[in-house]
Amino acid sequence: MSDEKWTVTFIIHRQKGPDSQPHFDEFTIEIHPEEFVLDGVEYIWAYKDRSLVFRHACHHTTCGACGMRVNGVEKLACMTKIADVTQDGGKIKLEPLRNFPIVGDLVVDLGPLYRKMHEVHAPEVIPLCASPWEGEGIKPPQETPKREDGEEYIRLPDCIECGLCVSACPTAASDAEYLGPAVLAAIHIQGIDENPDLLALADSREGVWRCHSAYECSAVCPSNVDPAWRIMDLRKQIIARRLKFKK
Amino acid sequence: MLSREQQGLNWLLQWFDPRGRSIGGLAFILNRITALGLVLYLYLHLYYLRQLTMGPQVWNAFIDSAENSPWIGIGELFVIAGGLIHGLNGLRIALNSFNIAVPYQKQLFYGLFTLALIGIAFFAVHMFGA
Amino acid sequence: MSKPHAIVIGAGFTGVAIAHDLALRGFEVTVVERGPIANGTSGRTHGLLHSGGRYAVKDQESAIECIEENTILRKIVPDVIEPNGGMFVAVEESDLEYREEFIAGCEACHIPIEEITPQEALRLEPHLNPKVITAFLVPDGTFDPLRLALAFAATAKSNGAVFHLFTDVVGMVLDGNGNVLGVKVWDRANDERYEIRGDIVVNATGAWVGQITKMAHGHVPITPTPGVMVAYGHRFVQRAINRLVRPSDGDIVLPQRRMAVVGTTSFSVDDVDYIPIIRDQVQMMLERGTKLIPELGTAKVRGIYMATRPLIGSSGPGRSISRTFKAYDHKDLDNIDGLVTITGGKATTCRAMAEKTVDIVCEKLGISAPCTTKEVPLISYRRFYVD
Amino acid sequence: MQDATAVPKAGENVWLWLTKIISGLIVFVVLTIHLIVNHYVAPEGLFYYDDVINYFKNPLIPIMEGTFLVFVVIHSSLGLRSIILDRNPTQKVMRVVDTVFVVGGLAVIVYGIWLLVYVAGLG
Repeated sequence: MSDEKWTVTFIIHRQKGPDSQPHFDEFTIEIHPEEFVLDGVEYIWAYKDRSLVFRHACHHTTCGACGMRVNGVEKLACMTKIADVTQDGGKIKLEPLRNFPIVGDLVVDLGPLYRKMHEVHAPEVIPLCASPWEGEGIKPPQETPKREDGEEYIRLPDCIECGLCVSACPTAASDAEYLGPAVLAAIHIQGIDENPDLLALADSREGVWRCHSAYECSAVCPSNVDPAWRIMDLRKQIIARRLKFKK
Repeated sequence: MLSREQQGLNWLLQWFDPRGRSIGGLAFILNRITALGLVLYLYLHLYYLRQLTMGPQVWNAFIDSAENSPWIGIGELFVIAGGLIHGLNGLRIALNSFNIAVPYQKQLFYGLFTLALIGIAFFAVHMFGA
Repeated sequence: MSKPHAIVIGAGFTGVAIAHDLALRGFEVTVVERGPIANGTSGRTHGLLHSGGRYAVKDQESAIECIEENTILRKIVPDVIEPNGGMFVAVEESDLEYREEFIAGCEACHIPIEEITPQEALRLEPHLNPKVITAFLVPDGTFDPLRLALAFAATAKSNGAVFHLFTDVVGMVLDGNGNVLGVKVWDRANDERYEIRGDIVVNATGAWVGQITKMAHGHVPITPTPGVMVAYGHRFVQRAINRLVRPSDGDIVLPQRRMAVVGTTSFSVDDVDYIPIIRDQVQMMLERGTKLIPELGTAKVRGIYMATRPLIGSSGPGRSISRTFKAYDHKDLDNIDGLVTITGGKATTCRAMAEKTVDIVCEKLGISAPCTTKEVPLISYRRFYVD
Repeated sequence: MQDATAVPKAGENVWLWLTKIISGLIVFVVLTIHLIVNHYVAPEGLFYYDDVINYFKNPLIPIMEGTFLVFVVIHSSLGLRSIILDRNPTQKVMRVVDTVFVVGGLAVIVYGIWLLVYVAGLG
């Protein structure tokens, strides 16, 4: 690994408070191409502009706090390498997520997403067997050896509630009440057979039929949730139930 | 949530702005544009067909004026292109809605879109060729 | 009588746990945090819910705190924890030298352990280094750092605590005698400056406590000690895998969601706001990590990050300083009234740190209210946003 | 993004969706047949009055065009409706939209069929 640093210009969306006029500020810094966008943002905050606000916590994709738009595409800044989004002497444009209320600069209020996840009682932890974890995307669960005491392993689910899918979704762009990819995925994971309340919600005005198959949610999901696949599977399940193919 | 006023026409931009979109997003943009175009055409078409009831002179004069305008031919090709793109992509969405081939939605789009392009080329040659 | 008003600086684990404890004991609570919840050391913790096994030999005070708090956290906040246990494994003959000490230490600290055969260890964790010589099961766990903090914050908020996020403390409001009356803050999200006054200010800023105490012309001995962690994009193991050695670099591999996280190192820095990633240390993590899980060598890196432990004391190499915590009343330390500082400790012990701190606050203000945080279950972390 | 309403809202459901998909498929199939038939019946194109009248002499043609008309109106109305839904109108506005689509759609179908019958009758 070379220690050569790159000169990169960050073009960052600035806005103080939800009602003020946004503008962009440019910061040119020296940064290692193997570092992550979030490291650059933190560097800028530490040495260039203390007034910058941005969300972050775990820096390794388990918390979902650092979602933002990098060159127009939704990314977790903590896992996006500088080398993957620009070149030496290049630029990186950073904007807050779309379809959420702005708090300031790169910070949005993810509250609406968390509240909807709460309303569909999305599980905070799940049995390992309920969540396949092999490979990219949805694949059958790999056999995991039983625990020493025969109990189930418990794990945190794939969805980290980062809001990238909601930001990328064209339906969420103009309908704030649409449940959105993450929430529909949370309904799918729980099963509509076991949860008639979720079946009613998924088959409602804010449910699965409002998806326009842009598949942007799955394209930007950093955590293998594949919400688009889950929405389509929900459709299949709902059609089967309503047509009584399956009780 | 942003109020309607703060949002402005942002939603329109988000529906149709192709920057940063993946294949599925581009397919959505195409689908929505062709849908709106086809609806416009459908109702204009129905409206102009009314002239068939006004006898041969009126209708033939209408056709003659249309034939003389190069825009009509191009417009017709647009309708055919829109119909092909919307129809073939519609097949993809319909299949996907029964959870068929969702992991292959990109390949499906490439395939069907190629088919649409071939169709458009065929009609273009048919209409303007020779 | 109106409620006493406590201002908590910092919304890391310690800050939110203190806010929760204060709210339960009847305080009016205002939390001031310069970033979002858990953006500093707390967010960037390894995520190991310690059984205490790691400290059972050299740092038994910490080990006992860990096993006690581990048990409590599993009970009060189960929905942010992967409670699948941990394993200490010996992979080289030399590791066995530590075996006796480890057994004795765990026994002394009341950490339940069970020695299993290499075959059983490999059955439970097929990705483990097949050279495993012996293994012990311990009650470790993994937690989600942001959600653990959010759960405390949500519960505090539901009991009336108010959070000012993206708000820097830029100075202290002092009386003529240098005692602390409140804080001067700068809300960076809205670019507004104002003062908050309270009956007591609690400085829970971890590795940054020195900067805050300086504003009040006080001081606290602290050694910021960063370490690196590397997250790989594959869940190789189901439980925390520790090397059966004295705490060293790169000797823990944790499962978390779909990842395996390897950590950590220990060195000293002066500026803790931005710590560049040190490439050699990342390489070392990989080398040490593959001793435990050989397949890490071919796994894809998902994230690399540095976290700064706030170790107590002002000298000595990081590994030799105790992981325990200390709460200071600046009246005793610097003859400054109205300010209490808490630092040191570990994520696992954040509730106990809060209990100790709030005990001091109550004593200072002459309030008698027992701590109930051991029993009160936390509400869902999502409810931080619900109300 | 706004908060979900705890009560599921009416306005979109599996039946509307299936209708949209099935009408779309019918339009697709009829249009394909239409193109093939046209190719054989009127290889030079179907423009002038007499060609059109002749074309409609075959009773299957008005039936085919009528089917196309009915389903294309249904499909396009449901399609437009879902675009309008994306703007998240109030339930009240949506009731007006639905009424306009039902009444307007029926009117268009009646007009279209009248036109078909009229043109077919000319032959």
